[in-house]
Amino acid sequence: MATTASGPITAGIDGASVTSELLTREDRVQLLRYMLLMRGVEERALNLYRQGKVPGSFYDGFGQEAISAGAAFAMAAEDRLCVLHRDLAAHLVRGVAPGRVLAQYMGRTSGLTDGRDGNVHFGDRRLGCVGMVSMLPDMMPVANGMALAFKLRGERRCALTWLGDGASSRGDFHEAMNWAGVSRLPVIFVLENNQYAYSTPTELQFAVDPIARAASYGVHGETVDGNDAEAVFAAAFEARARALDGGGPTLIEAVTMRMHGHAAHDDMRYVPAELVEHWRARDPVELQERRVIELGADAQELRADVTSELDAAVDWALEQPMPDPGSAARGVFCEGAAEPLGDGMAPFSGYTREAL
Amino acid sequence: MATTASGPITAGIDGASVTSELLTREDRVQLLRYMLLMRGVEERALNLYRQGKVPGSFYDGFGQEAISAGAAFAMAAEDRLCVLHRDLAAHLVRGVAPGRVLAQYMGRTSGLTDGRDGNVHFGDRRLGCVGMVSMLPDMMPVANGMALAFKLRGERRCALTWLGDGASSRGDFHEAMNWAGVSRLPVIFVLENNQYAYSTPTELQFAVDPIARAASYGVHGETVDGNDAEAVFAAAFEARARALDGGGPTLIEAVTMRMHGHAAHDDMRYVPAELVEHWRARDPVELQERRVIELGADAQELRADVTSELDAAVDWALEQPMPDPGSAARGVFCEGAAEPLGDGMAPFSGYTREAL
Amino acid sequence: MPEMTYLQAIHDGLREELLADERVLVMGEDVGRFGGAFKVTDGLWDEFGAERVIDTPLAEAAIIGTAVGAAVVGMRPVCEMQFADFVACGFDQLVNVAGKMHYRQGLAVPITVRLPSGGGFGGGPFHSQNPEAWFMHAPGLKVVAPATAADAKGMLIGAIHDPNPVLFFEHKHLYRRVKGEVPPGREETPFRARVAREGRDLTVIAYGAMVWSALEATEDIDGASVEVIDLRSLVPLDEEAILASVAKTSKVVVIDEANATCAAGAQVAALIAERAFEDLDGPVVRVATPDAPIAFSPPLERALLPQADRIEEACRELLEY
Amino acid sequence: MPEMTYLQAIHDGLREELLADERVLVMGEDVGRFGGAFKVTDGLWDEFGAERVIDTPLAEAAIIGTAVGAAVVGMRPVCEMQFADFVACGFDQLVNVAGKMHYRQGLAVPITVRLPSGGGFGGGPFHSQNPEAWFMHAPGLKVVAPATAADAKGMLIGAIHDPNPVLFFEHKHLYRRVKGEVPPGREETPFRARVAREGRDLTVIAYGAMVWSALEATEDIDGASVEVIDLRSLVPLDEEAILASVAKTSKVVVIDEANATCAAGAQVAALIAERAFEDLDGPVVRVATPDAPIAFSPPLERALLPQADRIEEACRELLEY
Ligand SMILES: Cc1ncc(C[n+]2csc(CCOP(=O)(O)OP(=O)(O)O)c2C)c(N)n1
Ligand SMILES: Cc1ncc(C[n+]2csc(CCOP(=O)(O)OP(=O)(O)O)c2C)c(N)n1
Ligand SMILES: [Mg+2]
Ligand SMILES: [Mg+2]
Repeated sequence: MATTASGPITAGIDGASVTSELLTREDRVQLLRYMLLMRGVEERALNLYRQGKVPGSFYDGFGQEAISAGAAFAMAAEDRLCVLHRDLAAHLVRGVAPGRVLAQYMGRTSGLTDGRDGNVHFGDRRLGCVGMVSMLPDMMPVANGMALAFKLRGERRCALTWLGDGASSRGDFHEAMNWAGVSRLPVIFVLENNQYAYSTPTELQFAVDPIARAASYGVHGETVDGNDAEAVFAAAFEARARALDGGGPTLIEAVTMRMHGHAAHDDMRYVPAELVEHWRARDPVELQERRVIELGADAQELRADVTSELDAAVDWALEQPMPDPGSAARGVFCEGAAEPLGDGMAPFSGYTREAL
Repeated sequence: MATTASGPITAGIDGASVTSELLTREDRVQLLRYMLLMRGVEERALNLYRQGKVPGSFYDGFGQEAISAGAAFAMAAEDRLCVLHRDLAAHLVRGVAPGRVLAQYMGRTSGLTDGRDGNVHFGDRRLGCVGMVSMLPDMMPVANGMALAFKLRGERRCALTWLGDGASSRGDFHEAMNWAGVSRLPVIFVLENNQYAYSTPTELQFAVDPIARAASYGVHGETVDGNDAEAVFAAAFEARARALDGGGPTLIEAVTMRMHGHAAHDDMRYVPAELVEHWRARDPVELQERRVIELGADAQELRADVTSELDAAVDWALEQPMPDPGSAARGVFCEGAAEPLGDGMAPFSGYTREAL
Repeated sequence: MPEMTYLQAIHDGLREELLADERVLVMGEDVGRFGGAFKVTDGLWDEFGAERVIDTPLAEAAIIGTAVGAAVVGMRPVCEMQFADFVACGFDQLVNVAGKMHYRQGLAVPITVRLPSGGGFGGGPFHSQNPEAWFMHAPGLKVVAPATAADAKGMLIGAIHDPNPVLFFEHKHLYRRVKGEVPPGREETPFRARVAREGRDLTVIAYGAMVWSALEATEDIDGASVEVIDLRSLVPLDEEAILASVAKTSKVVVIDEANATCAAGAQVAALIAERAFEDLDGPVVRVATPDAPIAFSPPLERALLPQADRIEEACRELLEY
Repeated sequence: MPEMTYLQAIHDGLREELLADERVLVMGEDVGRFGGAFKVTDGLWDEFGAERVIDTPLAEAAIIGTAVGAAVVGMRPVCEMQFADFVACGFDQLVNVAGKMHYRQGLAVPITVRLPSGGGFGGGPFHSQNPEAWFMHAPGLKVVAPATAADAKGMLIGAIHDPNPVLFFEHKHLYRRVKGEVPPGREETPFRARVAREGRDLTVIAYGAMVWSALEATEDIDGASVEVIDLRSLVPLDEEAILASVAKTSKVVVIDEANATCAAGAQVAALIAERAFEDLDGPVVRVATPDAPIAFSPPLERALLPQADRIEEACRELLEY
């Protein structure tokens, strides 16, 4: 078992008390809903991939749904996100329709990139999201730049991006962490420590868990249970408050496990079976489901709703045409005026309540 | 005053006791000699620069002589060094003749690069040194690679390189520190914290002094007085022992002050006068000179020797011809067999004694 | 109209934009209080403050990535590489993040990256490079390189106004050597080629510092009428202007200060060989720096970089062809 | 002689070198226990151990820099970029550290960097690139790109034996599609061009996967005799072979899978326009990917990358010229 998996997971804040204070029952159901949607979209997409309808490689975030759902749920409409490859729920929280995601995966029009980019490399700029590039973790400096602009303009907003344990080894991690610390930027980095970078276990990636580095950059650091959406939410919500109040950047380590291979072709034979078993028992969707059932919500109905939403999404996506080959070289440059990112959805009731 | 300058400097080891154990009086005089040589070569070179005989920009290490002299003095013949731009004494310790350095600065043949590169960008491969590239701190991964080879081959040797406070902000610092930690490489990084990167004070460079990062990479870290050659020697010597014994990498922060402008054109108006004054009183050459005088050495004679050596070096260098323009495009590729780095001089008596 | 050096013109362009558009930011190593390694930004920190003229950590990837982030939320960052050579350290953020953003997501990245480039003063292998061609070969990046003071200002303003990432190569050797009248205000110089001198017998194509070398070299070649085209912009490349000149003169010499292989001049020559074949009365001759690092020692550096006499000889030979 | 796929041939070359020369190291992300993203190094970790087939952290600059360091103390590292695209993250170490070392200090850097490159399988903008030209424009780096299984092995061995940094572009789309006889042992394939098919009427110049597209496209163009030159090596570029073929056929089409501007093909075309002008009976025609990222969606990707029909059409037009 990888070091971080066996080590104790200390939530930086008392998850239970914070969430009971902040999250309404409906919020907690919504969190489950986004996670179910993410899992469902990815299941459908995997099927489409196996049917040869999704070109290229197929990546998913199975078992990590709590991290993108929880963190994105803590963001306000005016915040900005750079979404990574195992973070589909963030797109959904921000308001991207599942059908568009599936069209995107299949390289069709009505996806988010008009066929120009593949399954995980997208973002809806109208919803305040920048899609990742493959080079990891290149979005960290980009998130810094958004945060820098907010700070310079005196706006109460923040930027958030995710990164992996493997990505933490690259220079851009360091340059971004360092600058975020120097300029006390309102930025949040969520490090998804899923024990592996492709086949590489964390012990070949770093000698000391990178969360230990946060303080040495002047960045607030904390570790949360990455399979607990509410714990992730709480950490991100607190980090956001810190950012807006001038308290500077936060690195949240969300400890989890990549429960599928790196991509669909990878049988992850290199992962010890006990490790997978250990984490299977901690499935983030089931955890949240148990929670809302305890709160008296009708999880079965929710699942049924999600299923029919997804059925419709698949049908819709399959109807979308492939892009026009004649357009292939178009759009390399912006010809009109530069339009900045727009606001996303912010379903957390705290923001709606405020807005009301 | 910059944070690190006012903060306490804790030598990781008791300099006095270690040095009295390891360094003979002659060693301590030698340390002074290399520092005097470095200062003298750079003074002469600055004159030649002002006379228009040194092309390009002129960088020196005035006030930082203790760091390259002390660290290089701790290295054995079979160790390998990547020498940075304020570390002239390291070249001298390894056996490069002052005249060749001056020829190098003037872009002449008989320098170390046959006119191909400029004043600080050189190394004598026959003496186990790799010259820096300008991109900072690119030599850190290179030092790692040398150390990796030593480790894989089971050789009791180490690699050492220097870097600046500014350079610590770049991605290559992180990638190298991380890998050194993961693979417990026999490598030593000497961070010359001279308070400035060009005009940029450390408070704009990092929120927390980077020595605090060492532990979070699994790298042993310690801070020494960078103006005390013997303290630097002791730290490097101990780091070398650690490296050879399988104890892994070390980051030594040598706290000092850049006492000249970034380069000759820079009047460093941006540096507070008190800061310069504070450090002028701690001149590393004078410190070592007082020491050896206390030990009964004849410092005046030494100075006279150095002066005549330098006079001869200048004369010799000025006699060297400029390179043949017809050769300008030659040597881009190696045409013969690849020859690895050779051994350097290792004047520390500890190595000579061992060898005897 | 005021006379300015090329350097002053760049400074003036930055200042006008900082004055007129609060979205404009200047950022880079030592650009603030110190005013930049070449003093291009001198005084801007005093005038506009540390929040708009930002001294950054020593981190090129972060400088570019941060600029991208600020741009997509509405700013107009102008970042400086202390020397163009250091862009190698921020290469990935430029080609993969900035360059591909609009194509992939319809998201514009209005950043300007200033790159003091070029040799001729003993800068050696790491302070003398002309890396334009790397970025010409990276879709989504505009690449421009002014030769005159007026263009330096007008094209910088054009770059800042452009909704795309623009790499602005300012030639260090022109900073204080070149002077000219520079219009006040914020007028853009379009990213199109300029006829630096009209001629009938031969076309010489160049950009940046080489425009001056080309003019000098062809001032008087036994009375031949030599046209000199200043490309100004490499992406977009003004193909029509190139082809029109070649159609007129039928002979062309292409100059690069950069290393020859796959340089801008290679692209120009390939364009002519494909699209102007019938117009040609002789080979498409190239004068470029051989494929070697730029040596430090003056005689070596002179031997590598195209000098006026080498250009003149190439032109003379082609005229006699 | 055993038949092998292109991929197996690379594997075989690595294995032979690991067996024969204890200085050879293999390093990269997931190359060890997992056997590499494309399984090129499969089994080598079991056979040679984790000290010679090294799983590295995710850090391209460090991978290249570490290889340089190991090389200058006597090792022969072969490092892998998981995809050629990621070399952008190690760009600086390659062009500034590895490429300039020998010129500056007479210190040889015998490293090989394996770069799985190219598109054609829905890899999208970050897993399909052909970035050879960046490195052709960076002095001190050799750049090679085999098209056949035998060359893949022989040129990899040549790269490992070479005292210089060699960028070995292995085309992902050929890995399992191309098969051929591969000689056992450690014979080097020289870095010189190969005549893939002899012909008299037209020369097509290509490298990597495009050699196969060129052969397919010109198999039968109304009986024309089309010569196909497989460049094999881009640095050094076999100028004599190119010029000899053009002298024979007088017409030439240059193919690039890379983006057109400043690509390898631009250099080849410029060379021909300068040195073979008198031999030419028509324009130097180029077929290349337009200057756009490589789109993910199959119809878009197909429209961007040169297909056999586009090549055929270009050849036909030139033959009729
Ligand atoms: C700079 C860079 N190098 C290599 C790759 C190839 N690659 C894609 S994902 C991956 C592993 C990433 O691991 P991690 O950061 O832990 O994220 P995870 O996939 O586990 O979520 C690698 C090596 C990449 N995307 N970027
Ligand atoms: C990657 C990179 N960017 C920019 C520069 C330009 N530059 C040369 S020295 C320097 C300051 C270096 O500061 P530091 O690392 O503290 O070393 P010092 O000069 O103080 O010894 C800068 C910015 C460089 N050499 N490398
Ligand atoms: Mg991971
Ligand atoms: Mg410094």
